[in-house]
Order: sequence, then structure tokens, then C-alpha cells
Amino acid sequence: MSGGAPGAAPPALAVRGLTKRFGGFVALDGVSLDVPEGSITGLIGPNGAGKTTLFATIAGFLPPDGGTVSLRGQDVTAAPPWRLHRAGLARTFQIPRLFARMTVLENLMVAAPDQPGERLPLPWIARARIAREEAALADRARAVLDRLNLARHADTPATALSGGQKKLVELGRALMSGATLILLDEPAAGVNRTLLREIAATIARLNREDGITFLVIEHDLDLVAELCDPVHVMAEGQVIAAGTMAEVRNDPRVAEAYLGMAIEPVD
Amino acid sequence: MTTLALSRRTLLAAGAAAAALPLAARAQEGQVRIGAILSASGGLAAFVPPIRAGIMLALEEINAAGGVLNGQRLTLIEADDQTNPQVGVSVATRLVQADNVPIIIGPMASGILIATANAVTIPAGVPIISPSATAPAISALSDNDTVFRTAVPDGLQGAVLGRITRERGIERAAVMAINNDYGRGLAAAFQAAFERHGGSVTATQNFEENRPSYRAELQTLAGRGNPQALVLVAYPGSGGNTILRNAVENAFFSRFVLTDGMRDQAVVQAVGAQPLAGTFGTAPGTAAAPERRAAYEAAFRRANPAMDPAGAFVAQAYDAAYVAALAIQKAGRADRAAIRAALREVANPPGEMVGPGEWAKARGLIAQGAGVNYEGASGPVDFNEAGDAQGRIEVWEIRDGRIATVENVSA
Amino acid sequence: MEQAALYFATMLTLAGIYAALALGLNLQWGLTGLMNFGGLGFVAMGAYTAALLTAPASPMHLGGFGWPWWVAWPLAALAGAALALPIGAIALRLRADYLAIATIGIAEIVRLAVRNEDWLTGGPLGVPGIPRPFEALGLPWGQFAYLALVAAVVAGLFALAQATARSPFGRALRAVRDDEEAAKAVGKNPARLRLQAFVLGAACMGLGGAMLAAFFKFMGPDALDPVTTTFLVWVMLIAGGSGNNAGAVIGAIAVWAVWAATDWLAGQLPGELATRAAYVRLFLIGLALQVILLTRPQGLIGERIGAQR
Amino acid sequence: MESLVNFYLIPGLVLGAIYAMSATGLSLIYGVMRFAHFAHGELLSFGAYAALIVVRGLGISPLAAIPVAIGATIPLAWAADRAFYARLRRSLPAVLLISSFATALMIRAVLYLAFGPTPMSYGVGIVPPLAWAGFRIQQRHAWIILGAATAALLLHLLLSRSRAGRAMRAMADDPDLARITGVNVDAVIRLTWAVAAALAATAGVFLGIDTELQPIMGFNVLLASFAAAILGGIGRPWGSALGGLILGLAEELSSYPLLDGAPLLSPAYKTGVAFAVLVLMLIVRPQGLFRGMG
Repeated sequence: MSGGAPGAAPPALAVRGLTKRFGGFVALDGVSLDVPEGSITGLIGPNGAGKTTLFATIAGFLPPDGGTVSLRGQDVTAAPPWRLHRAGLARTFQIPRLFARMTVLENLMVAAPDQPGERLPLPWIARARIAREEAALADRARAVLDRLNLARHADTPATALSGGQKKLVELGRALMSGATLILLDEPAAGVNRTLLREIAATIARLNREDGITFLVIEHDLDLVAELCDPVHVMAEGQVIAAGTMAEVRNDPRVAEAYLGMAIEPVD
Repeated sequence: MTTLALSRRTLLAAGAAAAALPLAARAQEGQVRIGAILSASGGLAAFVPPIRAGIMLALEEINAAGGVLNGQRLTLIEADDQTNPQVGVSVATRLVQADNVPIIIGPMASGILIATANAVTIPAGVPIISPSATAPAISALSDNDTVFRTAVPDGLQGAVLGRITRERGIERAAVMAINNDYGRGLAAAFQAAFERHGGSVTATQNFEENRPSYRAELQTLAGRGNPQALVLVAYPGSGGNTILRNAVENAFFSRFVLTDGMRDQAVVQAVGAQPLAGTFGTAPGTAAAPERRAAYEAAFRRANPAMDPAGAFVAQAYDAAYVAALAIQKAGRADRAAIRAALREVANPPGEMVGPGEWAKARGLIAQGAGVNYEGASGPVDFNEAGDAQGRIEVWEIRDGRIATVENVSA
Repeated sequence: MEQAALYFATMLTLAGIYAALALGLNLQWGLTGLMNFGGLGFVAMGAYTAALLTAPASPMHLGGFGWPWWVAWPLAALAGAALALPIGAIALRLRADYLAIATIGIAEIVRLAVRNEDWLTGGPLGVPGIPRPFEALGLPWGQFAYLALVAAVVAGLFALAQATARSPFGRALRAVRDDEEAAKAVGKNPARLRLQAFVLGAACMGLGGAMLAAFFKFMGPDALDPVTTTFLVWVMLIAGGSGNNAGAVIGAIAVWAVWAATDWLAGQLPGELATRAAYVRLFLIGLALQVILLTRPQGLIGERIGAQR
Repeated sequence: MESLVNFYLIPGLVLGAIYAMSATGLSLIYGVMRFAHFAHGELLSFGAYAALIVVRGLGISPLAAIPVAIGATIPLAWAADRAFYARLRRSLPAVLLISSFATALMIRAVLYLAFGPTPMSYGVGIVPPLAWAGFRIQQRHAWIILGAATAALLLHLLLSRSRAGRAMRAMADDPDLARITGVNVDAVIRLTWAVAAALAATAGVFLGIDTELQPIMGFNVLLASFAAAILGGIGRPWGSALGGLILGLAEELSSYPLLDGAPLLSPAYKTGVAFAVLVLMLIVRPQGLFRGMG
């Protein structure tokens, strides 16, 4: 799969000249990249390159200081996260952030968009209707857990899961939102080998079967090579290379960026 | 789960014990219980120890002279309202409904008295006698004749203060009053009387308690209308001392006129005798016959060598306890309605006069069915229709660093 | 025996009013993680609103409209909410501890205004003569009837609070409380949810204030102080179990029982000691709070994960 | 002019100095331990009463008793930390806040039990002010302003010149980073309590010198101290100190009779000034005058 030809349908996500500063520090320095519809796009780069900041800025968590973000041709620059969420964009966190005092099932259910039961005073006056909606929502959440092979953990408190399982639950939350574009921040970090295979397979399957587009930050370059095309490389707040994994691997600028910084564990 | 169950059970047990305790202790034989609601902590706490001593002195004298009714001992059931009406209501409820006392002395502060009387004691028909609540509004409570006080209402004190301030040659005075019912009420009464006698109030400033400094307020007062003196309605502990010090140090004022709240030797200690020379003020006074007053003061000094029998509201507290005991004796039983009905009979004329320390005599008279008329340490203690004692107002001065009573005047 | 029943009725009435306050705080803190240390401000708003609407006419303060309680109390709840709306809009963007300090500040300003704006509140003299529902029945039935009314209000609030906590709305509030960033990531608008919870909690407190004013039959600036109106409610919620509505109610009753019992015990002490008892009691409240935080931070009945369905 | 300086500026500075010292300690505690320490006011009161004991016992001046106040207050802060806060270090800030409130009740209760509610003072009588061309300043006010300045200088030296002080700032900037770079966290926490308690005790003695001693004296300035800390950007000691001075001045100047002898704001509302400033601040610049940390 490759980026669409000019004039074709707009990319799932288009970032143009995105800039973000923290005081004097320039975290994003005019970042531009496309995530083609239906792709699993990779984003690699040394620590501190600005990858997570890019995610946060795209998803509306940080207001950009310049540049634009558009979602399937629509400008969503600086839109608040809940609006983007409704537009089909979901993100996960580098270190999973689950709701600690909820079960796994509740963690999924809360992620469904447009729940009538969240609008007062409906929960007080339309109890039966809310109960029906909730039952349907719970069924949907269980189905997602099934797909993620987490069904047996539905009623486990979120804090009791392993790191890898938490990553899966975050992915599950993104699925519950009905997202068509998911930003995954290091899905393999701190995950054991077996679960890693499972996560990789799940991402591939969701892409293939459900047509979900992914933008993935990942340090495990073998995993990136296996899953992602195209791959963008960031260093010091800029995109320095893009192409297939094979292409960027042989790019001298990439090697320099990685050598100039702390060496990444490339297995 | 076990810990949960356990702690729940413990809690229930604790709750039940808390609720059951008052009932278990009710109505012990051989004694008659009088309730007292004092502000043992909070803003008025500094006044409480001598006031309690006054009440205790009366009870001890009475118990030593044979007790009430058929030789039963009087005991005091105390409650601390923390100078807070909300707490006052709940402790009054405890006294009235759990301890089942037939009469209560207190509460001390007017705001607390109004709240507790309205919420608890008036509906329950329990007579209360406050030694120190001075707000005029108390006279107007629709209380089914259950609220009494041995303290003189602020209106009277303010009237006397206004008159004597003018008589002592002050034409223009600035007023600084603590921002509560006491301060506002007394300041207003002072102003009315002062202006009636030809004085003029240059400015009035209400102040908040417990501020680190009052220089700005004092500067504002001193700067307008060229006042000759500062009339300060305050308590020493909640700003009064600080105000006097600020005023003296910065030479804002050199003459001070004070009220009962500041009639405290500790004020002289804190500010110094020299700057306060010539300071005068008023307080609920003693209209008592000198020999009755002397009997009380001697007894008080014997029991409490370290305290001042002339402290604010101490004699009033003693009298409140004494009248309560007389009413119980007269009623013949510890019954609320009967005691309430007996209060005026024992306090007001006609009847043979009895005074501090004359319990045995009073007992004898009541036993014979003769009338008694208590004349107390603070004054004649005659309750009018509103339940207010018709006291007199004391004028005092600071002379050579000591507070001295100059005269007792009627309003 | 009648006196004993009356005593219980009074104590339960006060406990019930505290339960209303604790339920409001549970909405704010237990469910949403909002540190409101200014409960007094909202209670005062409700109390004065109800007081001025129901009291007889008087030149000493505004109003005295003599309205019936069932008109005035809902308006008191609204008044609490109305105070919360602008405060929430300003302060809820802030970190939790800023909110705590800002709410204390607002409560102080409300207290100052109540004390100084005589034309409105009667100033230090307060608003006397507030009618208490059912007092015409006399003792003891009037007292019991008022208790029943308070209990009914608390039961209603409890039902609403339960419906809120168990609904998707409550789940969204808990999401904001547990992790604001993650809540944004699952499409919630934390500012909006917080404001709703803050305003709802404040309405509960306003209603609690109205019930308090009617119970005292008097409202003055000294009638509400931070220790008994704000901090005691915190102790109740923490002791009962924040995040759990039943915990809030049970905490209110249990702590009030202990509070009343220590008062009674203090009363049994001889003279001079009784003066000091208030301070011993203050110390013990502090100690009890520490012990709960250290040994049972979730309270008597904590929030139960997964129990919402 | 003279009256503005004598009766508004100087009292404002004195009050501001006391707020500043209290707020600086709050700010340091917040920076290092990330919670609002509600027992801080009681540290002030405790220091003031500790000094009172030696002032009465030995007949020395309260200024000379400051070391004693500090010496008594630091162990108290350590004990509270050891007994309560240390065990809750991993809890939510709110839990620590509530715990510190409970600590405040306990210390206050002990002070009431030991000294009673009646206000006490270090000295008796009145000392005439120092005068210079219409300007007057009370000797004790001169001492307080000088003392606060000295404390600020010492704190500056500690934070900028000493290893321990730098470690403290590192903790405040990024606790996790400080931890992995080998900062002795426990030692820094102990030092923070020591510094904060020393400042609080000194502020307490100053407050006692300026007014009177009461167990709630510290609590009465606590909220303004918090406002000052937030005003300056909580976690920033210098911002907090400046915030304290600003609030002290604002409070006193708010009742300056600018128009025809009538005060700008009725002094009855003076205590509200700190909060009004705070609320304005939260609207306009929530991060504080100087960006807060965290």
C-alpha cells in the first residue's frame, strides 16, 4: 500500500507545518506528513524527537503554535480532543492510562461516543431507556474484548492487568469509539514476546478486516518493518525521512540522527 | 470483608453507646440537675472561667446550706457551644432532651441564645437565664415567657455610655465596634444617646475579629471630623487589645471610652497603665446593696483567690444560678413549667429580701409559704415582662493601672 | 421516654442534614475529584435564600416574604447552584488544590458579605423567626414530622445521587476523576463534566442549608462556621467512604453520632476539665481523621469497583 | 504622604513580610512534596508560643527567642511528616491535604490545652516609634522588616549556593528525575521541612510581636499565605515571597481614604482582598505571576 496519487481521495490524516514550542524549546519544528487512508503508517525516531508531542498536538491535547491538521480533508487544527474523538480519531498513550477505579469492561464502555446517558437529566428520568442502552453497550464491549482475547478479564479491575494487557485495553477503548484512525504510541513497549506477537497480529487484522488506519510510534524497528508502510522518521522536531522501512534504514540522515542521539535498542 | 464487617459492627456499637449513654445517666436520685451552656471554647472562651466560678460558687453555697427540695444536691450539667450557634443548638438539644434538665443557665452570646431558644428551648418550654446575652432583640423574642436574663440589655448600657461620655466633656467621638450583634447594637445605642445629649459621632467603623493590624481603620477614623476620643466596643481577645495598642503607638487617639467587653485587667496589662490613664467605660453594674455585694465578693475571693468577682458578667452568672435554685425550691419539684412560673415570684417583690449566701433563710421562708424577693450580687434581679432584669449600669475608670468602679447609675 | 425519642429525632435530623451535604460533596469529590473546601459558601447561599423567602417581613433585612418551604427550598438549591456556576467556570480549569484554596476564599467572601450587607441579610443580627415546617404540630410530633421531611429529602437526594453515579454520566465523571488526559482521549469534555458535578453538588449543599435554617429557625453569620459546616462534612465523607453514596450517608450518621457522644462525654467531666474537653475533642477529631487515612483510606465502605452496574 | 507611608505602606510591608515568609514555606513544601500543607498556620502559632515560653521564663526579648522557636518547630514538622505525611507519600495530593488539615486540628488543640484561648503578648506597654521628618516606624516593625529581609537572604544563599539547596530545587523541578540522578529524597524532604518550619516559626514570632498570641493566629494568616503562594506561582519560593508582599500591601492599601476621607473599600472587607486578588489572578493568569511548576 502506498500514499494516494495527487488528486485522489484526501489522506486519512494530513499534517502541514505543525509547530509546537514549550517556552524556548521547539518540540515540533514545522512537521508535515500524510497518513494514507487504510495504511499502517510508522513513526520512528530517537527519544526526544517529538513523536509523542506530535500525537498530542494532532489529537487536540496541546494547542499548536503553527501549522494545520486535517482529517480526511477537513481542517481540525486545534479542535478539542472530544470533537476529534467524535470525528473518528482515537489515540493511545505511551504508558497506558486506564481508569484505575473501573473494571476492564467499564473502561471500554466509557469510551463509546454520544451516550445519551451522559446527558442530564436523562439518567434521572429515562431510567429504562438508559438501562437498555447500557445493556447494548456492554454487549458491544464484550464483543471487542473477545476480539482482543480479553473476555475473561471483563470484570477485573483495570489496575490488576499486566502492562501488555493494558495496552490492549487502550486499543479496545479506541475500537469502542468507532475510530477509523488510531494513533498508537509504542504498542510494543514493555510487552513480553508472546503478547507482542498477539498485539501485532491484532493491529494487522483490524487494519485488514475493519479498514482502520493506524499511525504507530514504535521503537522496535523489526516490528515497524513488519507492520508499517510508509514509515516517517523524526529527529529534533522535524521529519527527516520518509518511505518504506528499507528505504529509511539506508538513509544516511537517519543513521546520523540515531547515532547522534542515545542509541536505540535495535535488537 | 471481615475487617469491613468488624468495623461496621464497631461503628454501630459506638453509635448505639453514644446514643444510649445519656439515657443511662438520666435522673440520678438525690440530685437536681441544672444545665449550663457556656462558650468554653471559641471567641468568648476567655470570659468563661470566672463566669463558671460564679455559677459554681452559688451552687456550692446552696449545697453546703442543705441543698434544694428535700436536701437534694444541685449539680451542673455543662455544655460548650464553642461560641457557635450551630453547636449551641445541638448541645442545647442534648441538655433538654437527653439530660432532661429543668432549667438552663446561658447561652452567653446573644446570637447563640436566639438560635438555641428558637430551635430548642422555647418549643420544649425550658426556662433559660442568660447572664450575659445583651442584645436588645432578645427582649422581643416570642418565647412563651421562657427566656430570662440577669444581664442588662445593651440599649441601657449604650444610653448610659452616651450620657456620661458627653458629661465628661467629649463632644466629638469616633466609634469602633466589633462586627457582631453585640458591637453593632451597643454602638447604635451609644450613638443615639450621645447625640441626644448634644454629642456627635464623627465616624463609625465596624471591625473584623482577629486581624493582625487595625491601623487603616484607626487612621480612617482619626482623620475625619477631628474626634476627641475613641469609643471602642470590643473584646480584648478578638482585636480590642490590638486596636488600643495601634491607636496609642501611632497617636491616633489619646482618650478611650470602653464598654463591658473591655472591662478586664488584662487590657491594662497588655497596653500599659500610662496610656490608658483616664480611660473610662461602662458595664452591667451592680445595683446591689453594698452589704450584699460585699458578701458575694468575699465568698467569691475565698473560693477563687485568683479571679475577679467584678469581672464581666460574673455576678450576673452567680445571680442566675441563685434565682434558678430559688425557683426550683419554690416550685417544689424539678419541673420546667413550675420553675418558669416561680422565677418571678422569687426574684421580684413583694416578699422578704434574701441575698447572696442566705440560702438557709430563703429555704425557711419558702417552707413557711412566705414570699421571697432575691436581691443579688449584681442588682435587685427583678424580671420585667420581657424577662429582663432591671439592673443598673456601672461606670468604671482606669486609675493607677487598676480598674475601679466609680458609680452605679440607673439608665 | 418521650424526651429520649425527641433527642434521637433531633440528632437524626441534624445527621440527615449533614447527609445531604455529604452527598453533595461526594458528587464533587468522591465521583469527580473536585476538592471543594468552601462548602460553607454554598450552604450559606441556600440557608439565607430559604431564610429570606420564608421568614416574616422585617425592616431589618431584605424580604421576609413568608413563602412556604416547598417553594423556598428548591430555590435555595438553585441559589447554591447559581453561586457554583461562575466559580466553577473560573476555578475548575485549575489544579485540584488551587480549587480547594479558591473555594475557601469564596466561602470567606460570602461570609464577609453576609455579615456586612445588613440591608440584605440583617448583618450580624441575622434573620430570626424562620418557620420550621410542621412546627404547628407542637412537640413531639412537629419534631418527628420535620425529621420525616428531612429524611424524605435525603432519600430523594440519595436516589438521585445513585442514579447519577450508576449512569453513563457518573461513569464519565469517574473517568475524569481517575485520569483527565485519558478521559479526553475517550472523547469526554472534562471541563463541562466537572462544572456539572460542581453545580449539582452545590445544589445539594444549598438544599442542606435551607433545611438547616429551618431547623435552627434562625440564620446569622456566626451560625455557619468552617469547622462544622465544611470540614466536618469532609471527615464524614472520608470516614464513610468517598465515591460511595451509601458511604456518604453512613459516614454522616456515624461521625455525627461520635461527635454528639464526645460532647456528652465532655459534659460529664468536672468543671475546669469540661472547658478543656472541647480541645481534647478537637484533638481527637484530628487524630481520628489521621487514623482513618492511614489505616482505612477507602473509608467504612469504600467505592466498589464494578459495583455500578 | 506621611500618613500613607506610616499607616498604610509600613503596616502593609510588615503584614506582607509575614505573609511572604509563611507563603515561601508553603511553596517549598508544595514544590518538593506536591501538596498544600494546611497545618502551616499551626507551625506559625507553635513557633510563637515556643518563643513565649522562653520570653517569659528568661525575660529575654522575643527576637532573641527566635532560635528557640525554630528549634522547637522543626522537630514538630519532622514528627508530623514521620507520623502521617511520610506514610501517605504515595497517595493523592488531596489525601495529604486532608491529613495536614487533621494535623492542624491536633496542633491547635494542644496549644489551646497548654495556653488556653486568652490572648497573650510578649511584652507589655507601648514603645514610642522612631521618627524621622514626619515618617514614623515602630521599632518592632523595623525589626520585622529587617528580619524578613535577612531570612530571604539566607534562603537565597541556601537555595543557590549549597548542594542541599540545589538538590531541593532539582526535586521541585522534577522529582522523578532527581530521584534517578541520585538525589537523596529523604534528606531533601527533611531539609524542606526544616526550612519551611524555620520560616514559619520566625513568621509566627513576628506576628506575635506585632499583635498578640492566640492558638488560631496562624490559621488566620494561612489562607492569605496560600493566596500569596498562588499569586507568585506555587512552588516558586521567590514568587511566593513577592506575592506575600503584594497581598500585605494590597490589604492595607485597600482601605486608603483616597476620596474625601472615605476608605476605598470598607475595612470590614479587608480579609476578602487576598481572595479577590486571588480570584482575579486565576482568571487572568492562572499559572501565577511567575509560572508555577508541575
